[in-house]
Parts: sequence; C-alpha cells; structure tokens
Amino acid sequence: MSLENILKDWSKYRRGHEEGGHHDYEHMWGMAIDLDKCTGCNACSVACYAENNLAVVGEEKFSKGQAMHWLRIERYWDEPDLGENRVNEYQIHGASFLPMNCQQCNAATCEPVCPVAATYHTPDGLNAQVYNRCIGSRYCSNNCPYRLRYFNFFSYYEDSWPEPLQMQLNPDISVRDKGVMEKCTFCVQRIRKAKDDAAREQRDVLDGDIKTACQQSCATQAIVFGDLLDEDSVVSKVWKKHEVALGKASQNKANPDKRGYRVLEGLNTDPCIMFLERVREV
Amino acid sequence: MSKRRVLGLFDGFDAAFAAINDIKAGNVSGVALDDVEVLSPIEHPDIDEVLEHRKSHVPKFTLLGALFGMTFGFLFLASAQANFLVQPQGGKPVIPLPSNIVLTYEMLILFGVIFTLIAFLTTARLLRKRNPLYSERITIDQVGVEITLDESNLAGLKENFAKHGVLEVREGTL
Amino acid sequence: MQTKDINENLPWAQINKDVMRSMMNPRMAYWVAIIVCIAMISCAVAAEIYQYNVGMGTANLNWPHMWDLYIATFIFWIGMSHSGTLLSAILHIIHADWRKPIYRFAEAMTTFSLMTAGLFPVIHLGRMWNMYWVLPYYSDRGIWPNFRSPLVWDAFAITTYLTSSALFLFIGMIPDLAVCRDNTTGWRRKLYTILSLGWRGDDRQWRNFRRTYLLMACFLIPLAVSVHSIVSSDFAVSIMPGWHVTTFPPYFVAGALYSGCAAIITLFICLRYFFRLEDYMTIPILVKTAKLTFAIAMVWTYLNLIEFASIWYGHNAVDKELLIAKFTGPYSPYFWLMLFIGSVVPFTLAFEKLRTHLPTMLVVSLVLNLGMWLERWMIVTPTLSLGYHPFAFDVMWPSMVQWAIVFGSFGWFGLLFLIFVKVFPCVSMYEVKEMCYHRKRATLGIGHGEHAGGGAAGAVPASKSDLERS
Amino acid sequence: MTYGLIPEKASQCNSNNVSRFGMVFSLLLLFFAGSAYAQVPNAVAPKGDHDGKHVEQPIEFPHDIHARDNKINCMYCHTYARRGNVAGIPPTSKCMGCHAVIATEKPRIKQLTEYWQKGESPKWKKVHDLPDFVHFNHEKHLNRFIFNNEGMEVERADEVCAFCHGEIKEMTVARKVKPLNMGFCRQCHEDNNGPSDCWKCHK
Repeated sequence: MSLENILKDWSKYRRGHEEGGHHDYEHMWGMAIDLDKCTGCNACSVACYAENNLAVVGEEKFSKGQAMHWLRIERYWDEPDLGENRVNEYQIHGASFLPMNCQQCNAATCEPVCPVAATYHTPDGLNAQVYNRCIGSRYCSNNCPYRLRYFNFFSYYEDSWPEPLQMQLNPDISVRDKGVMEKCTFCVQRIRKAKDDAAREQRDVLDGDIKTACQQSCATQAIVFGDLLDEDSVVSKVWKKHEVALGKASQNKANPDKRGYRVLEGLNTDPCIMFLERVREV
Repeated sequence: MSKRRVLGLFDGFDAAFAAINDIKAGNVSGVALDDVEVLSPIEHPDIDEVLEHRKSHVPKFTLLGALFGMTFGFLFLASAQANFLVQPQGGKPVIPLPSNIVLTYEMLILFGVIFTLIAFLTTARLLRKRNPLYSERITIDQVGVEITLDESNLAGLKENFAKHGVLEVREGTL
Repeated sequence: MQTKDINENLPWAQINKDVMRSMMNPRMAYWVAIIVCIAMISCAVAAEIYQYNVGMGTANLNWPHMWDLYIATFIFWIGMSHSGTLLSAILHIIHADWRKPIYRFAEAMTTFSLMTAGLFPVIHLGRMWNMYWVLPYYSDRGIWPNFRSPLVWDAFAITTYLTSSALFLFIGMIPDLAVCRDNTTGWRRKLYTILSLGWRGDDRQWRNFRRTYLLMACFLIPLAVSVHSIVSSDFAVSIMPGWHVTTFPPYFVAGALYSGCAAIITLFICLRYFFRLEDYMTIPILVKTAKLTFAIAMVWTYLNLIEFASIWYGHNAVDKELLIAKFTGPYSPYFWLMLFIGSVVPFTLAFEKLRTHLPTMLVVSLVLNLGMWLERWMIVTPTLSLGYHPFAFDVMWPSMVQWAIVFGSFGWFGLLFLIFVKVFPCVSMYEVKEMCYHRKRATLGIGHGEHAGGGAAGAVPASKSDLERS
Repeated sequence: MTYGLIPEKASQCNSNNVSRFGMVFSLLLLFFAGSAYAQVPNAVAPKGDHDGKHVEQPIEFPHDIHARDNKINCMYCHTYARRGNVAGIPPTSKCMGCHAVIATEKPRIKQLTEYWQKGESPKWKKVHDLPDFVHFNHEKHLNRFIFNNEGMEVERADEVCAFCHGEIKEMTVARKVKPLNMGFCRQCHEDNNGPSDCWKCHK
C-alpha cells in the first residue's frame, strides 16, 4: 500500500513549496501590522494571554527570560543622527515598537528540525504546533531566527491560575504543561470556529469572520488579519498595495509610500506577516 | 571402519606446518589435506597457504546486507513519509532526498554489520558445542593439528607427528 | 630508554599471565575509584530527579538559551567516542601494528562514551518520558518520527554506531575471551564460556574472523565519520549564524579525534600505572599516539582558522558580529582559553622530553580534553545568545543542576570503564602475540614485519623453529 | 426495526419476501449482536473494544428503557450534540418534562423529583472522558454521518452514536466500551476520508 502510494504520487511528494507544495492550500492566513499605528500599549499581548491560556510566570522568571508571551512588543529606541552640533538631549522620536508573534513562515525553519513532527504546516498555511506530540527537544526554538517559540520550563498551572482563576481558561485550547514548546497559533480556535460556523451555514469563510485576539483588542486597529488567497480580503489588498508578496524576498524601497516589509526576509523563510514601516517625521 | 579424530599439539607453527606439508606430500596414507584443521593461538598469515586457500564466505553476506539495508532503508523511510500526512514541513517535499540519503546510509551500514556478524557466527561454526578434543595450551602458545581419519591409519599419523616433534597427541572418536 | 614498541621476546604464556593478572584481585584503590564514581553518579541522578520533577527551568535554561551544557557535553562524549573505534579501524586497515596493545581499551572507551553521550539528548528533553517517539516504530496512531530532523539522524546514527562499535569490540575480543575461559574458574569461567561463543582457534574460525574483523573495520571508518558529521548537522543544518557553517562536519570529526586521542593518552597512562602493564603500553607507543594527537591538533587549529577566515571574508554581517562577540563578548574568556588549550598546549607534544614524561602527558591530555569540552560549549552557547533577532540577545550561565549532571556523566563513564577493565582483558592478548611474532620474524629477516593477512608471506618458508617462542 | 443487523436494502423489503435463509441469517447475526456493528450508509465503523469500568452515578439512569424500549432519539436529550462540540447532559427540567407525570412512583424518579424540588441537578459523572488536549466535535461527526449522509434517517442516530459509545441502549448507566484512543479515531478517519490534520483535534 505504501509502495503504491509512493509510486502513484511520487511527483506530488517531491514538490517543494516553490512549486505549490504537496497540498493545495485552502487558505493562507496572513497578517499586516501597521507600525505607524502601533502605540506599544501591549493590549494585544494581554489579549493573547487571556485568549490562549498563557501562563503568567511571575517577575523572577520573567526577568530570567522564561516568560511565554506569544505576542511580544519589542521596544527599540531611535537615536537619530542630529548633526554635529546638536546634542540628543531627549529622544525626539521616542520608542519604536515591533509587535512580534509567530510569523507563520511558509518555509519555516522550525518545522523540519522537530524530531517527532510535532510542528508542521497545515492546509491553512499555518505553522502548527501539536502540544501533546512535543517531546521538548527545543530544537525548533533554536532554529527560529525570530526566536518566537516559547518553552514551558515549569508547570505553571497551579501558580498561574489558582482557584477560582482556572475558570477563566479558554476551553478551546489546551493548557500546556512543563516540557512543551508553544507559540502563536493565529488564534486557531477562532479560525476553526469561524470555519465551523461557515460550514453550518453552508458558505465560505468571509473576510472579517475571524478576528484574532490581538487584532480584536488593538485600539488603533494596527493589525489586519485575513486570507491571503482571497483577492478581496483587506489583508491581501494591503499586501498588494505595498507590493509585498509571498515568495518575494525583497521590496522596492525607492517609493516611500510602499512601506511593507517582512522581518528577515533575506533568510527566505517566507513569513505570512507583513509590517508597514513607521512613517518618520524628518 | 570407525573414524577417529586426532589432535597433535606442536611447539610452534613451523613444526605444525612441517607435519601438514608431509601430509600434503602424501607421506601419511589415508589422510587428505581436507581432513586437516589447524588450531592456533594467533592467526598465522601462512595458514591459508599451507591449507591451500580455503575460502571465507563472509564478504558475500556483507554485500547482501549492505544492499538490503540500502533498499529497505530508503523504502521504509519513503513509505513512512508517504503514509504519514503531517509531512509538509518547512516548504520541503514530503519525501526529501537529502535527509533520506543520510538515513539510508546509516541503514546500509547497520545491516551490513549485522549481516556480517550473522555470517561470521554461521561460517565460523561458532555457538556450537566445542568438540572434546581441545587443549587449553592452544590459547597460550601451542599449535594444534586436528585430523579426522580412519582408525587403520592412526599409526602412520602418529609416526608423522612424532617425527615433527609433537608434544602431545590426543585422540577421540568422531 | 626503550626504543621498540614491544619486547619481541615476551613469552606468550607471560602475555596471558600479565593481562589476566590485571583482571583479577581488585585492589583497594579500585574500590575507592568505584565508590567515587558512584558518588558522582548520585549527584547527577539527584539533579536529574529534581529537574524531572520541577521542570527544565531549573537548569537555568531560558529563552533563547534552549540548549546549553547538555548538548555541549553530548557532543563532547560523542567526540570522545570517535578515537577508539575509528583509529583502531584505520590503523588495522593500514597494518599499523602498534595499535594492538592499546586498541582494546580505546574501543571500550568508544562504547562507554557513546553510552554516556546517549544519555544527554534524553536528559535534555523537556518530556523525557516520551523519548521513544523519536524511534521509528509502528503504532496504530499512524505517526512516525520526522526523518528530516537531525535529531532523528542522531538517534539513527548513535544506534548504528553503538551497535557496530560494540560488535567490533566484542568480535575482536572473542579469541581473548577464549583465553580467559581457559584460565579462570567460577562465575568468570561461566561468563567467558558463554561470551567466547565456543571459540577454539581452528583455521576456519580464524579465517572468517579476520575477514569479519576487516569488513567491520571497513564499515566503521565511514560510519564514524558520518556519525560525527551527523552530530555536526544538528548545527550545520540549522539556519543560525555560528551554526550554519560549511566546515562543521570536518571540524567536528577533527575535534572528535582530538579529544578522543587525548582521552586515549589519559587512560593509557592510568592503565599502565595501575595495572603495571609497562611491557605492553610502552613509551614508544605513547609517543606515536602523542604525535598523532599533535597532528590532529594542528588539523583542528587549521579548521578553526579557516572558519574564522571564511566568516571574516564572507562578510555576512550576522556571522561576523557573532565571531566578534565570541572573541570579545561575555563568553570570550572561555573562548580564548579554548583556543589556547586547543592550539598552543599541544605543542608540548612536539617535544621528545615532554612526551615521554608520563606525569606531564597525563596533565596535558586532561587539559586537552578540557579544551575540547570548552570548544563544544563555545559552539552551542554563543550562537544562542546572539542569533539574528536583536531583541533576543541574552547571556545566561548554566545552573548547578546542569553542572551536576555533566559532572556525574564522568562518573558514569568511569564506572563503566572500571567494570570493563576488571571483567574483560584491556589488552588484546592474541594480537600482542601476533605483534611479537611478526616483529620477531622481521628482526630475523623472515617474511613481513607486520601482519599481512595471508599475502605472499607463505612464499618464505618458516625455517627457524624458535621463532614463535623465546 | 432490527437495528443495524440487516443491510439497508433488506430492511426495506416487505417482510413477506424475506426468505427463510434471511431469517436464519439475521437470527445468527442477532446471536452475535455483541460484536455486530451498526450499518450506516457511506461509513466504515471504527474497530476496537474497551472494557470500561462501571461508573457510579447519582441516579442510575436506565438508557435501555429510554432508548430501546421507548425509542427516544439520543439527540432528544443530548441535544447539543448536533450543534456544538459537546453532546451535553440534559437539564433536570428536561427530565421533569416527562417525569412530572410518567412513572412518578418509581424510586429513581422520586430521587430525581427531590433534586428538582431542591433546585439542584444531579452531579452526573463523565463516562466518555477525553484528554484535555483532544477537542472532539460532535456536530461535525453528526453532520457527516447523520445529516449529510444520503440514505440515513435521523431516527437511526443511535447507530452512529454507537460507533464511539457502543450499544448504549442496551445499558442502564453508560459504560465506556470503545477505546476512544488516537488509533481508534485515526483508523476511522482514514477509512471515511476524515481530515488527517493534527490541528483538527489537537490545539
């Protein structure tokens, strides 16, 4: 049976993602994050904690670097060149913020190194992490150039959700125990629910049906989420407007209106999150 | 006519080889070279010369094992990948050749080694009861010549052994 | 001073006696060593139990330092395992007969350091109770390991290597086990009777034995090279700067041989001293090993230099930054120490005076091993602390839990080795006999100086009857 | 109706036309009723058995009386099954809807009425308990095997339920008789072309 499979589908099994991959994608969930709109308020991060049963590790472990914030707001301080005679007395431009959650790369470097295939690519174009298959070798995290995978270094269940806080846990997503890798899932439980609803009503998933927790809580609506395969979705319009496309590793930087870029594109990981550069006052 | 088995212990290879060369020359009636076995504490490079190139069949098994390991290894990996549908990973094909080559190579060696071991155990006739004609001196420094022959030729053989300075002769039935 | 590798006139019965003596009647020091090893293991076991119950965080791992000493020490032990079998096989194939007195314990070292190394990937797993998921076995869940992952390659490679090197060690030992069988009583006799598989030394057995041994050696050379290349691909296959390095496979193999040779010297000196095997583990053999170590040290130095050079001229900003950080960053003292030990200390091996002085050699070999351990640490950790994404730059130091487990692994290796030397002959008796025999023939001008596997040797009739024995 | 033992077409035949052989055959099949599987069109039943322990419930609910004798559809009480992840336990009010008037004198009903009057619900214990990392969706499975399945009548829902829950209508208190492990699920998914994506069930 297996040999039959191999012979029959050999060419299909030999196709990489450049040639469309092994399966035809039903969806390709993608995001566009407008850094110009981002105020660094961390609401998205908090929403992510609440939605995805993220453990709160406490101050000590956080400062040790053992936190698990699927979506983290990275702060970078601009130090503009003010010319020779002007002293940078205060930071005119302030901080820049970069919300980083799993980039859902199409050629994800984390996937092929997992020894037990606990992480793989779904037909939705998502980079899946199967917690109950994970044995905690942590290779995926080491091989993620964005360092966006987090490991459960301890069992947090009792500390993080003491009675009766466990009632606030989201039943649609597992609570992870120690020794398991985890990461942003693009709120897969919401995607599944939207698809189930659509199936019940016998229609396709419409753009806007799915709102990720971070998107929902973003006060400035900096985050747009949707299906990149759907030409009419908001997210693919933004991608198109800024001339960012999957499989394309560099952008035309000459035009200041085209602000789109993907983080570390040169590594050819082909991420599904596009950022819009901050507009700077000069 | 009953068959007898005789073990002559010699003080070194030269004496033993001389005795065998005598047998080879036909000086001992009723004993052919095929009946001769040499027991020694080390492997002497000339044993094969003296005993006229008896063959070892181990390499054939090794080749077989290596070929089996290679084909089995690749087909095993590829069929597991073709049946396990969580394989789309990192944009790589479902059956990726580079990584399969690595494991196929390991399987080639593993099965080569295992087949070699099995071949060794069978062709060297290990894992059986040792025949009682055995001297512990052989694992120290003496060389034994073991011969299977008809009882009637016993006297001639002993004479030959004595001529080449045999230290001890042990007899046993087959 | 002794100039010959071995005294050719050593009576064969004496060889048996000397080696058997080393196996019998353990002295007080032996039991003390055993207890020390067990104490070291208990440290590791206690640390492991604590880590198992509380979580990997106790090892002071963090984001982004997901791997640390465990993987570094894993590579160290894998590397250590390389010299024994690989050198033994290579030297066997090229008929370098000076390997004969020292290869047995070197191969045992291979097997035991592999058994130690194999523990570390298991220890470092977050959920080690599921470690068997890495193995390809049929289950009704229809899931297989991911054959793309270098960690699965590791599992395959280590299994293959452990099987093959243990078999190589065992097969090479069969004639010696027969010697032990014939010279012991009680439980030892029973054990050796089983293990010697009915060996009686007839020509059929020897013929097939030689072929088997040679074929195994032929398999083991590419296997050993592939195993450490595969271990290096844990890093080289990844995308991270400092890991994604083309020269890693040869670099790892060189490093492996380097640390393995140093370990052979350490064990050589210990065994020679404690078991009074001066007749077998002679100074000329030590000098040969030292020369080999020196040569490999220079290969290692060269590979280091071209790695630095290619990164520097390759001008990849991230790689370059990491290289600079290795030399100047928080881990730089260890990096410099590693370079000093790995490239400067081996020059002691170039001096005849020093390399024949046993205490110096012991210290040097231990220091070299420390250097090689540092090398592995410097491969794993600096990359994790830097990488591509600036936000994730971090410095982290291992906790006592990690140190305890690393420390305990030496006890585990020591215990296995100590048991081995008292249960199995640590010098190959039959091969030392062969060595004496052939060297003597060479001295007397008959046949080959070395074992030639039944070549044209037979053309020369063996005429001197006192050849085999003195 | 002889549940699940006679192939779909035979069960639709006029009973006069059923041959003697057919009767003997179905009797034989009835004899092996324990091991017989439900006949759901366009579906392959999963294989495997499990010997689950008896679970002590606050009230020994007789599934056999309700589902077998009175032929009440499973989904009448487990009403969330068709529109949600979990099948659900009916509220006490649903029980009382009938038992306010039916069989009121029986001891178990009296017990139930007591709960009802106190305004409490019996603390039912979960029998078919999956690990927390498995997210089984009843709705999807019912859609596939009952509602979107040609030739399948809703009255025969119990045959579909029996795939995973066994012959509940032969039991009083439900007992776990199927392994409900991953091999059980996966085999059925493979036979019926269910999704093979891990993230369908594990997330």
